[in-house]
Amino acid sequence: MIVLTQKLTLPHRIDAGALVPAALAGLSLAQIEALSLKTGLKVGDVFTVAKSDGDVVVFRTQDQAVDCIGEGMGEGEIRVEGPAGRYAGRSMSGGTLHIVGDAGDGAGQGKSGGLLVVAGKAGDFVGSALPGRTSGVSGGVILIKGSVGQRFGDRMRKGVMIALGDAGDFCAARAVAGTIWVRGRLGQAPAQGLKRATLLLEHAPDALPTFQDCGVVEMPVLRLLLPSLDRLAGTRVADSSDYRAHRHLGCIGVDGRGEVLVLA
Amino acid sequence: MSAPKIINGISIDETFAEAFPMVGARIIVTARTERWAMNAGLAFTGFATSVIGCGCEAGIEKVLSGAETPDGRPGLSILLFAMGDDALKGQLTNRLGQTILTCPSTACFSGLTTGKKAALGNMIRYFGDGYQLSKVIDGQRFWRIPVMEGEFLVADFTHYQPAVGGGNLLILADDGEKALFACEKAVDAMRKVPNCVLPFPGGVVRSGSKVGSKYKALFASSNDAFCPTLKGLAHTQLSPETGSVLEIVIDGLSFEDVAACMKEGIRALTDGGRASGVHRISAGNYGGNLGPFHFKLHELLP
Amino acid sequence: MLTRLKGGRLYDPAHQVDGATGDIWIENGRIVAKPANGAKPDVDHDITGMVVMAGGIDIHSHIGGGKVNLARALMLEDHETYKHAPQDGLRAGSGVATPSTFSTGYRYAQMGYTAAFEPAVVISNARHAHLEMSDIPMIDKGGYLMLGNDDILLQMLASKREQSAVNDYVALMVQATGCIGVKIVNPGGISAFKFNQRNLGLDEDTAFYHLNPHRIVQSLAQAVHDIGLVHPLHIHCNNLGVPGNFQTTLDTVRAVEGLPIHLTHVQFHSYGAEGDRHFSSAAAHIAEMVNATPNVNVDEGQSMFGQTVTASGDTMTQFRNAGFGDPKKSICMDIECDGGCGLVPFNYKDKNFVNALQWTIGLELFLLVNDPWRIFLTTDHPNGAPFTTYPHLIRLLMDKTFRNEKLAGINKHAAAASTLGSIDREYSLYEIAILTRAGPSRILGLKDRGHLGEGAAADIAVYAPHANAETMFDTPKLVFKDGELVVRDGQIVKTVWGATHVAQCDFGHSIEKEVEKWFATWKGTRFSNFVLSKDELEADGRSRWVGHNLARRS
Amino acid sequence: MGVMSPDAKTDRVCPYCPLHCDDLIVSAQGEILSGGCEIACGHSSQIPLLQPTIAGQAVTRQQAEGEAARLLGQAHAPLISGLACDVDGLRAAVAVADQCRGFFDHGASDGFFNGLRVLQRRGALLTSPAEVRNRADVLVVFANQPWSRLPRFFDRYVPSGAQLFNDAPANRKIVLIGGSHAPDPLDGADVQVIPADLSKAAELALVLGALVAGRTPAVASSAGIAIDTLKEIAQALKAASYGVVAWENGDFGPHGDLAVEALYDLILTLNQTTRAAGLPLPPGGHVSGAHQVGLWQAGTPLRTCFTAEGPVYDSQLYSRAKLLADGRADLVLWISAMPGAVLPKIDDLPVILLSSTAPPDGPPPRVYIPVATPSLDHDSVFFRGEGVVSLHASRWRSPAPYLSVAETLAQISNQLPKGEQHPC
Repeated sequence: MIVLTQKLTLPHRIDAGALVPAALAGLSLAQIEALSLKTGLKVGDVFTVAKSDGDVVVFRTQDQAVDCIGEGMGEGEIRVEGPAGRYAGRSMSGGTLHIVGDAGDGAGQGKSGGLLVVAGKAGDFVGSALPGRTSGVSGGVILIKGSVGQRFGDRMRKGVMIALGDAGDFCAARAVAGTIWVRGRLGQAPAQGLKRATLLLEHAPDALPTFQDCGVVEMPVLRLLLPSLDRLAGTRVADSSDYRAHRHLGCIGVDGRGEVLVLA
Repeated sequence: MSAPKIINGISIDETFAEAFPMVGARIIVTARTERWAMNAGLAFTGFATSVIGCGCEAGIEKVLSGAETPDGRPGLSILLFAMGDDALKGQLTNRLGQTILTCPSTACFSGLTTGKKAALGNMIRYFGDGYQLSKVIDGQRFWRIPVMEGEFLVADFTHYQPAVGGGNLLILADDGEKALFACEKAVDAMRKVPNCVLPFPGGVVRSGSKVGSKYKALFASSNDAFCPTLKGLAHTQLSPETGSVLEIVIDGLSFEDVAACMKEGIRALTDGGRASGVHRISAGNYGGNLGPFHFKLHELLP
Repeated sequence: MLTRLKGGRLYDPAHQVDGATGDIWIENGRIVAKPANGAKPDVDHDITGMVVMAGGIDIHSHIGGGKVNLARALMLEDHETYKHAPQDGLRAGSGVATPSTFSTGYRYAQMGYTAAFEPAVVISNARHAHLEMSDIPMIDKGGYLMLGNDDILLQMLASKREQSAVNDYVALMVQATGCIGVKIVNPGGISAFKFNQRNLGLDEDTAFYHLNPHRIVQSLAQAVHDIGLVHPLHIHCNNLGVPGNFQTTLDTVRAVEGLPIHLTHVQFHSYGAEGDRHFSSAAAHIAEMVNATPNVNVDEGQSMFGQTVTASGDTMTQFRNAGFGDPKKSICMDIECDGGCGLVPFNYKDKNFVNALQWTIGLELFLLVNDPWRIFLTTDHPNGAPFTTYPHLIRLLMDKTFRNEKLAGINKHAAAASTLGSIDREYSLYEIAILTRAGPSRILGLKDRGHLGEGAAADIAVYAPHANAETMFDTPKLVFKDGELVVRDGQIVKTVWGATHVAQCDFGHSIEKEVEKWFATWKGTRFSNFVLSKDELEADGRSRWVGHNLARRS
Repeated sequence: MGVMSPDAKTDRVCPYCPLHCDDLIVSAQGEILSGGCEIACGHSSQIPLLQPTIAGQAVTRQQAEGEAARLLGQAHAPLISGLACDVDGLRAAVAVADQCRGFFDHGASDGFFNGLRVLQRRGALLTSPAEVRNRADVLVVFANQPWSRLPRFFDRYVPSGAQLFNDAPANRKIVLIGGSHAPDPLDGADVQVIPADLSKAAELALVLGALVAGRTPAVASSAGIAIDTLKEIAQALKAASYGVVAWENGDFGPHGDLAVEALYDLILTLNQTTRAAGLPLPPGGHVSGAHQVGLWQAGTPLRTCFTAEGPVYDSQLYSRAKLLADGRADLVLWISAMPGAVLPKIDDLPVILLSSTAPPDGPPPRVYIPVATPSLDHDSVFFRGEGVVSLHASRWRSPAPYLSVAETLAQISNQLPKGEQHPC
């Protein structure tokens, strides 16, 4: 539909939140160039705008200075060819946001639906709560193919979040519900204040002082969950054909009944 | 009665089976082995022959291989029919809680994807006493209820839909033994038809009933017009050659399903020919005044 | 400069003027008589046929102070949704349930209101409340000091000090905090909660002091009367929101033995416990009491459907209700041996039985209390609803057809349980003017506000008549504040700064020494740095401190 | 300490730390005669000799104000920060941020936001100094060594004398978790000092919460404290009539909000059966005042951007540190009229510095304007650090030759282009 190519030098960071497929559909190039960005500049000051075939809005970025790509999108598809700045896919409720490069902090924050894929690595607070909100991601799927920073899945409420690489400190803190799968290794203090969510791991974390050790048990739900995650991630979960996992129940500091599952 | 049609020496009455609207739900039960799925399934569908006394009618529709079930384990599909929404919901959760939740290694899933919703896990999750967890997988919610064995996995709800109950065939034979063996063959064939169950034991009922009774407390009573020991009565429907009558009752998710099932039954019975001891096929109705679904036997002939 | 408003229909209940056509002349911020010398106006507004009332006065609205600011911090959602940029000399701002100070002033003026009173000034937070009110443009302000859970007073009562000492203490604190009234919130209950008491009825003893609320209310009502405050004790009864609490409300009235009192947000205190759900309307009981008891005034605290936040000094109640929070979060705070505060976001839903019944109870009260001079239009902003819902509320009162349409849309069990549909009363413009102008000014002793007589401050709202009262009251044609045109067609055309109304009390100096010592010993701070002065508040040029001298009654 | 003179002024409010002790006695020249702690007494009572500068060159105040206005007028996205000043100065600062469509954050708000984030998403159950002073029978403090910045903390919050509601305050139990030693005023009281690793405070609080609720963690120690010791603390809090859990927001690191939230959960658990409340230790630099003023004027807290649509708040993106690191701001107006918000090193942006002390060493700010010290030089209002009580401070000494922050900003604001729409 539209290709927005970032001009090389930007005076300061750009908030591209307004430029979602539904808002651009039907506009002429001149109309798009004249759109105001939240930060005061016009689209034409920041991007070279061109038409393209198909229904995808493409951002060609140079650096992580373009924030809020896909913010609030409810439908359609955005493809970022290059890195995305902070808050990519914030508050998105539907559609697909595919970031071919890396994503900055706060990607998918407050997201309630849709698919967010980051082919590279992603920053801190991916899938966390909007400021002042009681809960984080409340729907849809976030797939980070690389590693992800601290507070991955903070206060998650519903949905699926996957990091195929490592995840930083305080992963899944305060997660209320939903499924967070990290293939790689975790930083310190995962799952603190976990309420009812699942943190699914392939490598045991260093310590889980506020969890009760349930030992290795058969988990019927894995028969559904693992194939589903495989399909979402386009990859195979580590061999887990007997659907057993080491289950840790908690967090007992908040009367939590969530779980950290380490695949056996 | 107008002219019967005769196939392979068996005469088929020009009459119709009269059936009623019901609501029907399908659930899938899986287990570690087919044996344990069957244990659960038999208990779930036990004592579910007639809504009159059981509150619902249910049966095992099909045995499923691991390739056909949501969790890749062997299982069954089960259909349950009831006269209304509340009855269906009550029966589903009661039977789920007593026969599947309790049965080792089972899991329970929805077997329909459209229609109204009836709670499965969403009702019995409270058994988990606060330790139950829900998990949404591919857009569907499941409940994980801790049990002594491990965890019971159950779908949040199943769907249900309008259905048809009370399709039937009356098999009139020379004697009881011949009637029974002929019915076995018919049942085997009819049970291959999807979306239907034959809720009575072995699919066959001997005590076909009429509406009403001389005793005020009873809604239904012996179908005396088809009882061979009462052949001398004025209103008997039986000719002298009839030594025994059995009935096959069919519940299905739609008129077409029940029709297909009855058709398969007639085919199996007529394939056996007069030599099987069956000489006549009829059906039960109430004069067309009670049920909107009329399965005319002559339209179901092979 | 001489201004004339020509040909309006005047609604001035203080002078029994009910829609008569007339001119209003304004000079030097005051309403004046038509110049005898035949002088021509410098500015002439032809408002022929338009409705003219004095500026609206909100007698009970949480507009400033520590808990309002806590509510702002808590309710980010509110401030993300409603915000405005600086333009044409106006400041930026945000929020509707807990608007920023500038937004508060602008919105009130845009509805034709020219004064609002903050009803819960915590002693130790009084300066903060005034600082915020000093940053509210467009309107006059004033505060009611929260007493009755302050440990000084409770200790005085527990040690059976004479009433004159209590009177002196109340007078001193009203003076020191720059307030114009005294409020009591959950008498004794806020203190009791600090001792882990979770409920408190009117005749139950409080933990530690072993005082019953009955005694606290009685003594404070007496003090307020004796020191000469025009506004009687402003009472937020015990058991707010508790089913069956109407009995507590009735008992509170009996407890004061005929002293004048003001029962605030009475909607929240008119609940029965009948029916399958043990929650019912006792509006008829309360209205009957008000009709029969001339010493009692009430304000409504009408609840309206939608998102808001409840902000109260009643920590005991708010802690109990925290679980109802929507979104699910809450703040409670114990404050300086003076009181407390509690904040719980609330989303009143028309399909919820309790919320719907609360709405009907409020309206029933409005319609069953006969004397409009003794009931005042409030939503207990933001507790029942933001003050911006007033035009809608006015329409509900004035338009029975509209009211019944709305009634048909609420929870059907609540609608069935309510007598609202059978009440035919419709408020007239004259009565609305009493509810929102004349009544409040009289009960607050604001002699030059709330009416259109000569000598009154020229706080005037001009509305274009409209069949839909909500439309009419939502967007006045013209609003004048102290004679200056500040709003035209609902838009602010000039920023002005209203006055702060303060009672001037006498008190004995021995009490000052006593309080100074208390502050130094128990609070660890100096009374001299706590006391607010006219000079301090007027220093920045925004505030104007208008003193109202009191005559002691004993 | 000098000798009390007849013209000594009593009840003076100290501007140097967030306790804002208000019982100081000062001489006519502003010298502290009584009530000053080591921090207060460490400040000179002399009025410093300071000169406005532009790029390090001395200019008149009017020239400096004019240059500041010119820079602010040109800026697309000015950051108004520092904000260590009195309430009137803060009101003027918000007005300038509003007028210039700027960002608004305090110079030392990181720790404060550990608490505010939790208050915003969960809430809070808090108490205030006089309640602690008179009511607390168990006080558990999670802080490394706050006494050095709050020298009179114990004097103000837990003095050794009687309590209003506790006849035997000697029985009051005080547990200092994280500190290596107890400060002096506590001698003789029941004080337990327990060293701990407060970077693990979230875990520690969750473990305590589990113990209070009767659940047993599967570890032998947490944050370096043995479980048996923690059990005792949990029991003491549970048995207390009014337990107070205090903490230093800034000691919990960049993800300290998780620790604060865990402490909030602990407090909520305690309140199921008894009373308990939280007490964040007061932050420095008048953060609490800046928070209050910004909040009532904008409706949104610190870390607000005054955009074309109105105030927009983002506690992460609009922090002063992140704005500078991201290059989102193109000018910095830094206000430091009292201690607590030191100008950070800023190389690549023009800086306008309003300070009551000389600019820090290094390259001079683009514009420097000396300002008076509130309380010392002019009557002013402070919020005490807990944010509840605000005090009127009468000046200590003759007016300084400098304008107050409010007056200086008013001068600058008057010279800003009127009605111009500044992009942000």
